Amino acid sequence: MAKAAKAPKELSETPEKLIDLYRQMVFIRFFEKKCNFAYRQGKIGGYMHTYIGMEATGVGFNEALRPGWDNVITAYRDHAQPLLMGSDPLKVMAETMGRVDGYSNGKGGSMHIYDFENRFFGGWGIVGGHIPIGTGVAFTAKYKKEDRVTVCYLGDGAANQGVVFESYNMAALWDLPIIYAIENNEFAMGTRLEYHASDTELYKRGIPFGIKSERIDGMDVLQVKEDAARIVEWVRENQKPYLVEIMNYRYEGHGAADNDRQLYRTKEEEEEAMLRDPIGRLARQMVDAGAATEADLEKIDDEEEERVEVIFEQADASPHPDPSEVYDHVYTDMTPEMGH
Amino acid sequence: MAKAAKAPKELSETPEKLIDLYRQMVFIRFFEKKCNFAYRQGKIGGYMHTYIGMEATGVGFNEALRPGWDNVITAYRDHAQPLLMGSDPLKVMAETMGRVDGYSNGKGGSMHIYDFENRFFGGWGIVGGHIPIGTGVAFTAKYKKEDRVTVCYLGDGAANQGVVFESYNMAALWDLPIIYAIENNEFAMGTRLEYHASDTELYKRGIPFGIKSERIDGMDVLQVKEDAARIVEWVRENQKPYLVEIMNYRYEGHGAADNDRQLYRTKEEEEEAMLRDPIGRLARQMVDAGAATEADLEKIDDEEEERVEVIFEQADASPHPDPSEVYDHVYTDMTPEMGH
Amino acid sequence: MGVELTYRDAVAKAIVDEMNRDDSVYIMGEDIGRYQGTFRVTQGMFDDYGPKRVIDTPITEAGFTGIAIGSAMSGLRPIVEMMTMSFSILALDQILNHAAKVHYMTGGQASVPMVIRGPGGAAKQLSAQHSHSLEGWFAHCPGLKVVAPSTPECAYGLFKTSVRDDNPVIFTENPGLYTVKGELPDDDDFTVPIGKARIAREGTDMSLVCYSRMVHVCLEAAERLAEQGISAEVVDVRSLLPLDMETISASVAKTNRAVVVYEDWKFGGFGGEIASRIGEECFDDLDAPVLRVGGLNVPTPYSRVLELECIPSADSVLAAVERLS
Amino acid sequence: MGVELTYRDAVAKAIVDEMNRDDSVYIMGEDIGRYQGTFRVTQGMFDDYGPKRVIDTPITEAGFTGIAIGSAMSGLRPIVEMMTMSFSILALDQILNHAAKVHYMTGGQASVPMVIRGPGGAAKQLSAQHSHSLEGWFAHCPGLKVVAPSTPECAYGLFKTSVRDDNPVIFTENPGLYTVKGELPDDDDFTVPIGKARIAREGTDMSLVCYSRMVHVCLEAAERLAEQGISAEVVDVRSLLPLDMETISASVAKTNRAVVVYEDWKFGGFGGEIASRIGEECFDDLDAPVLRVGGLNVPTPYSRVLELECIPSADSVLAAVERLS
Ligand SMILES: Cc1ncc(C[n+]2csc(CCOP(=O)(O)OP(=O)(O)O)c2C)c(N)n1
Ligand SMILES: Cc1ncc(C[n+]2csc(CCOP(=O)(O)OP(=O)(O)O)c2C)c(N)n1
Ligand SMILES: [Mg+2]
Ligand SMILES: [Mg+2]
Repeated sequence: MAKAAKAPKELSETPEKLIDLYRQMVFIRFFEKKCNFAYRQGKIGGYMHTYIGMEATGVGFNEALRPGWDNVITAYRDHAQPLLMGSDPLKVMAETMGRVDGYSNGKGGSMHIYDFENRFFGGWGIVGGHIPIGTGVAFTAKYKKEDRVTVCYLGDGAANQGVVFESYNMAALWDLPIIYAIENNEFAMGTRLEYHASDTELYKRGIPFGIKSERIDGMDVLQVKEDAARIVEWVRENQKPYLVEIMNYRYEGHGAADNDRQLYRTKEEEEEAMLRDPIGRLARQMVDAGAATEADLEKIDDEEEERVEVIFEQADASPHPDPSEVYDHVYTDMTPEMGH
Repeated sequence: MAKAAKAPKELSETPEKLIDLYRQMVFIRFFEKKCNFAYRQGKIGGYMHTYIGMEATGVGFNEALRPGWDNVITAYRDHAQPLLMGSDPLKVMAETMGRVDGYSNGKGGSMHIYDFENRFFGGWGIVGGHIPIGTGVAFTAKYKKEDRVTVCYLGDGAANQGVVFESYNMAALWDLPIIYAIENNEFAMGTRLEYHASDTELYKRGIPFGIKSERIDGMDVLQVKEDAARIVEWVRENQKPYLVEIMNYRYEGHGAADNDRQLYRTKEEEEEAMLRDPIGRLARQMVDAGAATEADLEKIDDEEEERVEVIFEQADASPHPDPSEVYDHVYTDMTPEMGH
Repeated sequence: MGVELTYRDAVAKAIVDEMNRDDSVYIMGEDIGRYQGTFRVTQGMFDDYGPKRVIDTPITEAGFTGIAIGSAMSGLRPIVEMMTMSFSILALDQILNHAAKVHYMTGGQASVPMVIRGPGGAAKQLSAQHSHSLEGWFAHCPGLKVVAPSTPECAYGLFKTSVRDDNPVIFTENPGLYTVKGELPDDDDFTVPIGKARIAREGTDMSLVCYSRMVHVCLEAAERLAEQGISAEVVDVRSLLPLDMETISASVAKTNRAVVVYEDWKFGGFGGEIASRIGEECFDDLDAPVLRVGGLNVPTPYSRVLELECIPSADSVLAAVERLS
Repeated sequence: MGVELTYRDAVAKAIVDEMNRDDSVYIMGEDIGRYQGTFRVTQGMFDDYGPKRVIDTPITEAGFTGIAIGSAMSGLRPIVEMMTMSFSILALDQILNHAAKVHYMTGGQASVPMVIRGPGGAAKQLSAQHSHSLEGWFAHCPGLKVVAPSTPECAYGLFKTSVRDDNPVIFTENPGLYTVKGELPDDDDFTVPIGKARIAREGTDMSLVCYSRMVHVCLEAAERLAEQGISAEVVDVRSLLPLDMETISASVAKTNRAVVVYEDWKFGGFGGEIASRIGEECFDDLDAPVLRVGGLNVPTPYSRVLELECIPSADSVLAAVERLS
């Protein structure tokens, strides 16, 4: 996985931290690859979306958050965030496979992962729908006078939904401590950015609401980490919203069922994007800076691949829910009208 | 109604045009006052919203449009636009009174005036709901390669609804010839601008979509006319959307049922705003410039008041619909399931 | 004994009582604070509780409903006022596709304790876009609870229960009910459970099954039927989801005839659920088909003459009863 | 005789035929153009008709549906694809509160000739937010027409009628139907009228009343009942609004027993309308209560084991039939 290159450079992080960041990204990637494998095997069904190519964003941003204190919410491309926030990977994998050991006992699936203990608020399937909900989570922090920061991820496609602008306005009007993190991977399913957004610089959309807004590079984990730390700090300090557009790229199809990437982008474009692979980039930086050898990195790769393997085996050993569970959790306190 | 003052000034319009503009504004004001009267008499029911104080906006903008060719759509505060566009005032008044001679035979009421012959597309009660519809009217013009311009009015409160931003994006993405005319009268019902908009300069919101956007003074009919001519021309020429925020003020309650203006603004504020009355302002300008005497203007006032009186009498003579009409026009071609 | 209040004041009192009881309860909506609410249900609350707990929102129903949902998922207990229930259509995706499903999709990890309330149904000449009855739609959504009380007492008692419920509750009022007066029990702990119907008037010859303002229409019809020597029982369903079929069926078992009365469009409305359930569960008890009286299947017209054609009245109930025998 | 096509291709052919017939017909939706449509119904159309008539939209269901409505009011005949019908909830205010009411509110001045189409109902493990059946809700709205064809022939014929209709039509497909094959009549002018039910299989002992994919479920059930010597008639309702009660009642008058089968949540669903209408109109013909088989009243779960519990199957129909006798 690691491909070293030229240009040594002074890196801002300690070797341990660099290795940690590298390991996190590699873990996500192997995890997602395994999900793809499980999908092809028919062990995962429905819609499933991987984070491959976008790892630097999640990893870098998560570094800036206080574990178990700050809040994160995202859409259906939702495996990476909980994994980074301390969720049990077995439970994440089991959920994608619809098993009883999953976070929602198989009721949610890949698009609906939740881990409230670690303050990961999901995991939502309606494009744009979770943005006001994330804003409401930030509302609670303010109401309770807790200095939690909420990160609300959304896609470039989601950024067009009306409810997103409604949220911007209220977050700014009411000074809510929330970060709208637009992950601009340049595609909304099969529709390129320029076919869905009249102006493709999406960070501008926060400005007319008086929201501090900027665009950052999401393919460089060190840069994301630095920017995120600054932004999270600012929000915690100032108790106001922030909008950050993070430029990244998904290497795979929109979801596991999307096999027609050539309908919306060329092979050349994909290859060019691969040159910016956040994992390869960090690997090169580390090797150049002498923070790790290629062998070190390969060892990490092997360890993480193996770790994912074990997770998969354990998840796959988890049973399917019993049909009788279908009525559980419709309500907190009652069973809905029974019977067909 | 006319109150002359100092400061003579060279006016850009001919005396005839000035008188015409004055007459239009005065007509609207008397018409709306008569509606208030009819409401108090119980001849108009439900929700009714007058345009009093906002006349310069409608009159000035309408001057820039090609009658019977360009399109206009607005919300529920919808008496003035059709009246200016050539609709039959009797039919407008009769509709507000729910009579058979109304444009919708009494089915629409004050909030739902339509005159398709004159290309007035209504008349809508859901705040924000008509914005995509107006955008669709502009879509048709482009589709058919007709150089019609569509003016879509909306309020400052409506400007927060999500669907408005969705429309901005598509109008800009698809180069639709539409003008979003935000009538910022500083209130959304009982909520002041600063309590509903995080940044009160609403014109800014078009900018991130690449829409040419500006703010103009809506209390000076000559200025509105000039600005509107320039903007309409630009849109017809360039076949792209435009956003204009027109600052005006409503002198009355939100609707005829709103008797509590002091809950959201002071008497002093209202009095201050009355100094900017667009009718008084034009009157002063005309008298100062020697385009008309106070006596001339008073004569116009009397004529228009009398004209409205006749319209009201005629409308009031129109019968209520027959109960059997209730099923008409649910469908173009069938009667819905009958019976209670 | 108890104090006499209007329906409006009963709802207001319940809101205030719950806000006093629990700091995590707040209320948000359009013009509810400084403007005191368009139907004045929240009058005085902004002054008493301030902008932290009585929140004026921009006109963005989807957005603020979503914010309320998120806040409910993270520890608060919001009450959302829809200025009229017609506007909740704009927030339907948030209500149906989010709030109603959180508990299920999270496998029970999270819940959404919130109440969405406001006037539903026709007022007077508010025209097609402002006169919707939506409780039937909401009652079709598993994960929601839906109540439609008809008296100040029921409104007060059900509102308190709704706020304390850990599930999203749709609490529908009706513009025509706000001035209805009634007595509240002299008991600070008084509540009404969700899911229990109520016999609003006892009778033996037929059951009029209804909810919200239609209860008063049916009571009037029953009064007039009594003059004809017909004894009608009025069943106030109160709670649409869950629905108390036990009480309804017991009534029909006694009377052997039923008319279901609802203001919503008749076709495809919730009355169909009730009628078909009676048809199924009371098949052997029925001496006549279960009839339905519903709103006319047309967009609500502005003209008062036409509007009155659309809304069920005691006359329409009597006309249906004639077809019963 | 006719050509054999899948349901998907039948819909596609109807779209293309209508686009060829009338320049004012265009289609818009998410990923329908360059990406060829997520369910591939619009495959090839972007290449053939270009971006003017095959329009890729941003993910803004309310916005583009409103644009379609405005364009329909001003002279065009849009077809709107909902990627899945679940997403139409976001556009519901535009559909219900605008499109459905224009003709009425304008006193007949304007009409809204448009079709909203897309897959409704559960596919396979798409979870709670992507599996809605919404046709029953739409059928509750006067001003709309609602069709739910079950075969390629009906889909083709009804789609053409829908595009030519001057009223807004909801045309609901079902993900499970796309690969169903069937023959199209060899007649260029072939259409199917809106508002006419169809006897999908004749029988004498009971009527299975259904629409969309449930027709196939009922046909399977009828097949298995035949093995037990029970003759079930399958009534394919096809059109929910208007509803052809004549055909339904005639069937029940013959069979004296009815089961209504629908995929949507059972409680408060459109099956209640059909069942209560049968109960009312066929009261004297009925030898047993009208039963309903509907989707389980729960948000659709992801797990296939659980999901299969939710969707009515031939087994569920047979279980209901057992309760009939
Ligand atoms: C309201 C709604 N409309 C459409 C969809 C179907 N859909 C799922 S993901 C997606 C694309 C979203 O793109 P983006 O927001 O950029 O996120 P990304 O997948 O790139 O992470 C679409 C159209 C949906 N789930 N919800
Ligand atoms: C979706 C929706 N929400 C709320 C309302 C109630 N309402 C009617 S007008 C109005 C205020 C609108 O203010 P603005 O857009 O500024 O227009 P103005 O009345 O000032 O012309 C509100 C809240 C409505 N009609 N529709
Ligand atoms: Mg994207
Ligand atoms: Mg305003």
